[in-house]
Amino acid sequence: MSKSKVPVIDAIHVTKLFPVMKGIIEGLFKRSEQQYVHAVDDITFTIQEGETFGLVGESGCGKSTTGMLLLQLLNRTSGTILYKGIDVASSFTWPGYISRILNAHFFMPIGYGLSYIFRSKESRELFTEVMNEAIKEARIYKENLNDKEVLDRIKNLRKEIQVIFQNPYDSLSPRFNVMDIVAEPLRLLKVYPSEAEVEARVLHELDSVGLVPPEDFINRFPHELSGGQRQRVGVARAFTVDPKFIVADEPVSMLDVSVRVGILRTMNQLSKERGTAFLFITHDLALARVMCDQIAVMYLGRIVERGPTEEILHNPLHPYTKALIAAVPKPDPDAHRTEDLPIIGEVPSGIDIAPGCRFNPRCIYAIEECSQIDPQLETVKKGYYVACIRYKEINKIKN
Amino acid sequence: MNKKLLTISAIVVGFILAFTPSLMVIGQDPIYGGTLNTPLGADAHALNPFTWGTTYEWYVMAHIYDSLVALDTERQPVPVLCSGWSHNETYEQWTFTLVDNAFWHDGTPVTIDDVYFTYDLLMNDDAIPRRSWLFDEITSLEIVGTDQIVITFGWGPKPADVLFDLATTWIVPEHIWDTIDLYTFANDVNPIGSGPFKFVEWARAQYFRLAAHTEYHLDGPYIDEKILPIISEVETAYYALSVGDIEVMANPPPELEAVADVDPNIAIHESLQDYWVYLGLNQRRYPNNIKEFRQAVMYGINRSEIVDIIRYGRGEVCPASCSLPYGAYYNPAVKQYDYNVATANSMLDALGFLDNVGDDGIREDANGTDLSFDLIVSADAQVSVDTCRFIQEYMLEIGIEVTVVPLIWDVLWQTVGGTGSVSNTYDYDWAFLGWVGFWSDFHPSWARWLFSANGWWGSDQVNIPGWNSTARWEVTALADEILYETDEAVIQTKLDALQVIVAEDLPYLPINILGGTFLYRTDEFKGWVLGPTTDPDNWMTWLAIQLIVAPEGGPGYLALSAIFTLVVTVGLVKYRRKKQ
Amino acid sequence: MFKSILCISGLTICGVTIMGLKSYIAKKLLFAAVAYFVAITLVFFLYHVLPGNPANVFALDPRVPPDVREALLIRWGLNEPLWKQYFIFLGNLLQGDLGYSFLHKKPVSEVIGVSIPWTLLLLGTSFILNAVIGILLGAIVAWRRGSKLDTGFVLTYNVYNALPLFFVGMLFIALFGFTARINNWPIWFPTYGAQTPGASETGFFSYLGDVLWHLFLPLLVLTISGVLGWSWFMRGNLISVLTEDYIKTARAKGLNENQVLFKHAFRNAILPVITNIGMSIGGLIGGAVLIETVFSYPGTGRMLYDALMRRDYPLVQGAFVIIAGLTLLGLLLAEIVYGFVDPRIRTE
Amino acid sequence: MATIRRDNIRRKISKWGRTWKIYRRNWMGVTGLILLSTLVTLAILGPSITPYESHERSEDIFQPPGNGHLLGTNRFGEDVFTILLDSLRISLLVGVIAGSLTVIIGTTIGVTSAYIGGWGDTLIMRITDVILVLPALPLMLLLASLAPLLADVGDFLVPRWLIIAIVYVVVFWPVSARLIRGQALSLKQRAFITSAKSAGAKNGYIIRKHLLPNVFPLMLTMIITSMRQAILYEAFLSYLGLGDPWNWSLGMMLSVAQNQASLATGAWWMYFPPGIAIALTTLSFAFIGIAFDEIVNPRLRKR
Repeated sequence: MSKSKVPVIDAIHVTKLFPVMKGIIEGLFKRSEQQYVHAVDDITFTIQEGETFGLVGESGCGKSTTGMLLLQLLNRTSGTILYKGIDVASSFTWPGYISRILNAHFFMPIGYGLSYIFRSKESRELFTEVMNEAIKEARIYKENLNDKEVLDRIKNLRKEIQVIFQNPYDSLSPRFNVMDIVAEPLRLLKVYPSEAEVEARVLHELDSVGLVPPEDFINRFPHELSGGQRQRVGVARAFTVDPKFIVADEPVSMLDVSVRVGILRTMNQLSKERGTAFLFITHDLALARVMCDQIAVMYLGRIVERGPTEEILHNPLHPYTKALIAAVPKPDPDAHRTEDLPIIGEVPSGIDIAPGCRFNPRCIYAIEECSQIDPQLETVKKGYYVACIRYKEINKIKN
Repeated sequence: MNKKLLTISAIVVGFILAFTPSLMVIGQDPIYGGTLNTPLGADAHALNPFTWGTTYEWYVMAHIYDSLVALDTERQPVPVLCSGWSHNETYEQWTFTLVDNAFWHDGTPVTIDDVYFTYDLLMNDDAIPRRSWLFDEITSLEIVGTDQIVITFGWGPKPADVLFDLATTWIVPEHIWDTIDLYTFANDVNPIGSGPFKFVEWARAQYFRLAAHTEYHLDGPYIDEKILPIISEVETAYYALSVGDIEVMANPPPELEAVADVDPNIAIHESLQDYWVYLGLNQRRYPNNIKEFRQAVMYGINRSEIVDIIRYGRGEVCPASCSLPYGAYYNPAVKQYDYNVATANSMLDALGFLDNVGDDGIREDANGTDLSFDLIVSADAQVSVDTCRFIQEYMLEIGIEVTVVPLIWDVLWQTVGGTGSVSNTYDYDWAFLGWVGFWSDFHPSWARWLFSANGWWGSDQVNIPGWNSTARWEVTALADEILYETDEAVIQTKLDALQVIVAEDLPYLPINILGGTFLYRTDEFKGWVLGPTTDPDNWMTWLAIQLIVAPEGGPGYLALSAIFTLVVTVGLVKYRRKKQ
Repeated sequence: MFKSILCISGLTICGVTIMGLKSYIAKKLLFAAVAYFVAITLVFFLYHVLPGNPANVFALDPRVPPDVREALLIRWGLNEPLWKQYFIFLGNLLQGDLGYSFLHKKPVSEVIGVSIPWTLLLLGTSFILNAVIGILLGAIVAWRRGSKLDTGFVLTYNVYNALPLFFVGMLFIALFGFTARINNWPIWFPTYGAQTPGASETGFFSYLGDVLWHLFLPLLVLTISGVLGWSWFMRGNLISVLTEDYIKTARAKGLNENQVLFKHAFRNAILPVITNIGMSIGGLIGGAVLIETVFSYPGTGRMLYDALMRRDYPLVQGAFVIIAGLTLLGLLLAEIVYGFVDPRIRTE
Repeated sequence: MATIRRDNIRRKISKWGRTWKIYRRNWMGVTGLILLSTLVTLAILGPSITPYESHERSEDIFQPPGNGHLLGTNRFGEDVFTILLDSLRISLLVGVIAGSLTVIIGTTIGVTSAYIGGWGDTLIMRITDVILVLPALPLMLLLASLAPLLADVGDFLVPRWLIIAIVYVVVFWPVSARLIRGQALSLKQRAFITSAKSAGAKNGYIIRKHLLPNVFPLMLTMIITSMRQAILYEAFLSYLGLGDPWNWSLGMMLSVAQNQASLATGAWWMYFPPGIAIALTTLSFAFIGIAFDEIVNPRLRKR
């Protein structure tokens, strides 16, 4: 695992809210504020080149959403995602430009006209200022829109970020054969000018994920493959375009234990060979330990603890991480669980989030303050962060 | 303008004849009592004598209402609600005397005031749809004494016109109608008339029940009850007839006649109608305005085959003079157009319509345009569409291409100018239209209605657009003269002359006269016995019905279902025992 | 219990809320109201915008002279601009006034009032028989899947439904109405009308018997197709339910076949059948139009057809408004019942 | 790479071959296919297999079968068998046009609706809801009663049977739109679509390459059902007097036979041939539909 310090992904205060849909009747008769699901709430992390970054947490904590955000398949609500230092998430689009133009040249003047009639001179001057700002913004936007580099970056983004899905039965189109599936990104992104090169690459890729001989596989359809073979096809597909970064969303959780190792080994090997960074999403701490250099533990859309894998798993500081680790069954029959799980109840809804620390309703260490102060990530040491106001007390850490 | 109404009523009445059972039996004494069942093809909507719309309504109401006069076997007027009439020499003043023993169905006597009320209503309200043109010509109406009414016209219409129209005008009771809005009055709960049958029940879309009016001033009906079940399917009606549910069935499909012929209990009665169907050529367009062209087309149509095949031999070919051959004023010496392809072809050749361009078998006219016409026809009547299909084939044989365009009646009527006020009127080549009659069999005024430029049907406005030859003005003159002529011999001479001209010039291309058929059960229903105002081809004939009383006994379904249940129960019990 | 919960699963996130029963019903009512509104608007404009509009047709009526036409157009309000007529129509509808039939010289509601009991009798009886027999038959054939009974059923279903309904009706008339009577079979049935003339005066039970006797044939034709349709649907459902894992579980638990069928499979298979009620009512009404015409039965379907043929537009409108209302009502009831039975349906 | 190409084709054929193998095992499917192909062949060959023209009249009027006329003659002396073939052609045309058009339009709308989502989807689905809850036959009656008015547009005459087909499409497209939308929605959630998106696929590509091929089997079953229904509805409308008065169709034949009381007159050759032809056509469609259903929905297969 290369330890070069070039960040591939910088996620800074990324938030994703989903508006809660209301029924027509509720919307008509019940006056209430729009509620949101806090799927991802203000998370920050960095993934270095060639590094495998693990995202760990119970289902429903926002891991997969984070993955989708990084893949640009969902638009974030706020925050910044930098890919190699460039913000491609706020990609400049024509609709965005048009709405800005409309704002600057249509709605603002109307407001200005209205202010002329109803408001004072001062407000008019203020309005002129705001309007000028809007026009300036639109102009900048337009310049960026024509910026070749940004456009190219967005265009090439697809080539550099790929995904491996959880369910190999679902992620391969049932009407494509293996050749078509693996070649699809190549063809879509027009990586190679000729079809022969595409096919050669596909064969090579299949070979490198362990589907040998590849000629036997290219004409098969997904339903003719075993689960493990399918996931290998998925891996091959993700690696065909030589991405710099791959989101692996629970890639082996649906597979038999016996085939997991092989696939993980393949992934590891390929990422080492090609220097690909991974966002490895999993709920399985053991897997995270094997695969990841860094991990972040998520709870209800927040990162509660982040740091090097070994340190976190050996000596978790956050009560939630402790609970997660305690829940992992030990293969040793004599190792009896001496205490109950240090956690209360089930994962609550992401809509009505408790004030203060999100974990406090379930935390056995919770005190009064926990329901008042929303803890931010604190640096424990370099590269190790935790979000708990009592972590020192709990873990008996002295300053 | 309102003369149209009369003509249309006449058409409708003519149409109704098709639905009227008219049978005669000889040498049998009437038996009183019993129930007669005869089906209606569709339900009536409202029983309003002033606004009725369908023949079914007309048929039902004709049982219930009476008019002052009626027409008898010879189509001569006979008194019904009046005991007699007289007129002055100029026909301007008419006096009718009411009978003294007529009663409304609710028991009140019919008075001269009722007659006055009805006629006054029709005189003063132009908007009544069912209203004869005659009432436009009345200048005054006056009651004399207790039982006489004097009608004064501005000029002297002929007796046939006056009496025919009064025969189609029902008298309504003043005590019911004086307070209601006659446009919105459905009159269907308990219509009160003075006719031979009383209204008993109307189960909507199911049946009518009518009972004999025992107080009827003339000889009442022989039967006690008449039921008109509403059966929309011909097949069902025939089944009902063959099992004896109904006794009479009007106008079955021709194929049924052959079947009925085999059934010993069913007899067939046939009659001719007094109207015909024709092909109209829009003479505003070339070459329809050429007389020889019309004649050639006429020669090219095998009309007897149309009668034989499409009409299944019912009715007959209509003479080119458009006069009914069994009528009093028919001139047999007119030109007839027997089917002759050779003649038709040679006439067309002579006109210069040759197939010069291409070898498509279609002739071209002088301008080099194909002789190709659209033939519009009502899509509602399969028979008409079939006829047009035949015409299409005949025309192809003489090198004329015809495209049949079935249209719904409203559009067809609009196109041929029936409404007179729509912009695209006369935008057609040929039209196939039905049922034109106007009593050409018994009264000379038919000629004026059909052919005079002043008559309605014959006017440019409606039906023979563009007929503009000298023949037209000769015919108009003749027809108008006949109207004021009193000498029968002169009338006959002029009509003969008119018919010759018409047959030569062919303003219409008459195709065939329709026939009517009735199937009736001989075991239960013996036909009609003529009453004082009836005749076999007259719609007044249900007055006198002789009926062998239908066998007693209901459907017996209760007993049958009991037996059925018994059988099933026994079977089940046995089956169970066997199983055990 | 119906507290909002959130479900975030896999890659996709969907807000799933289970509504309260009240708001579920309210929602369905609202939808039915909107659908109804659109339906009546549709039928109104269909006839007023297209060339066959009543004013035109009325104007074209050969029996009405032009000077009279004007007066009558004013009388029926047909001279008003279209939007005004539309609002008059809507306003009247709200007051239960369906308009005025030109032909019957009566309020449309009165005209329909006469025919609708017959239609309800035919449809209602048929509907109940369809549901009960259909579901049971479907369950039986699904249970005996692949047996001769099943094959026979599949064949019967397909053959019967391959024949046009009116054709079957005509065959039945020929067989049970005519042939049976001619040959003096013990049982025959009337082939037209809904009652024997004068039967209403013969006492209640005798009258009832007469009405049912007349009802039998149309009901039979309509019901056979309905029963087959319902059981076909039920069979399909039950078969797919029977292959579910929980049925295997139930069997594995040692439940006997009857318990598996009725406690587990049947209840789950019947739910989609209930939602299908709405659709089946639409089909049933369509069938009723045909059947009522074939059997000269005095129902609303035949009346609608008559009115169409005679171009009595207010009546067409009225009949359609009523028929669409009936269908919607059926659908609404089905959905409410379904909402009671299966809370899952209430998810947004 | 030429080897791969050839191999590809072989595999594709074998996929169809496998489908055919499953299909062949179903006796209903085979019967249906044989029946339908016979009927279609008859309809297409039509004029060339009978010695008569469709409107050719002969001297033999109203003859029972035999004597040179396979199915007898009608009252015009026209050969009923010839008319039957003509009718079969129009009926099949109505079925094919209405059936496939319904599903094609429904699919287009359904897929679009599922794909655009949001307000557009809601609007389209509300429209389908409204049309779906209206009783189909009365609605068709209403629309078909306007057909004669629509048929006479300008100089161009739209054949009435085509209008009936269009009326069928207007009334029944929501059925397929709903089903297809449901299918498309569930497909949209599938990971392979997301996967394609992350590989940079545009909407058009996803619809073309991923959605449509996957809804195709459903479309096929629906087209078959729809064709079967359209033929029946044409017969219904003809029976109620709203058919094409100018072209023979099976429904029209029945309607004419019935107006002439053919059953009562014992003219069974007027009545049964169209009745049986309708039955056979719809039955063959139904059988093929069942067989397809088993292929698409393997759970229905007998084990």
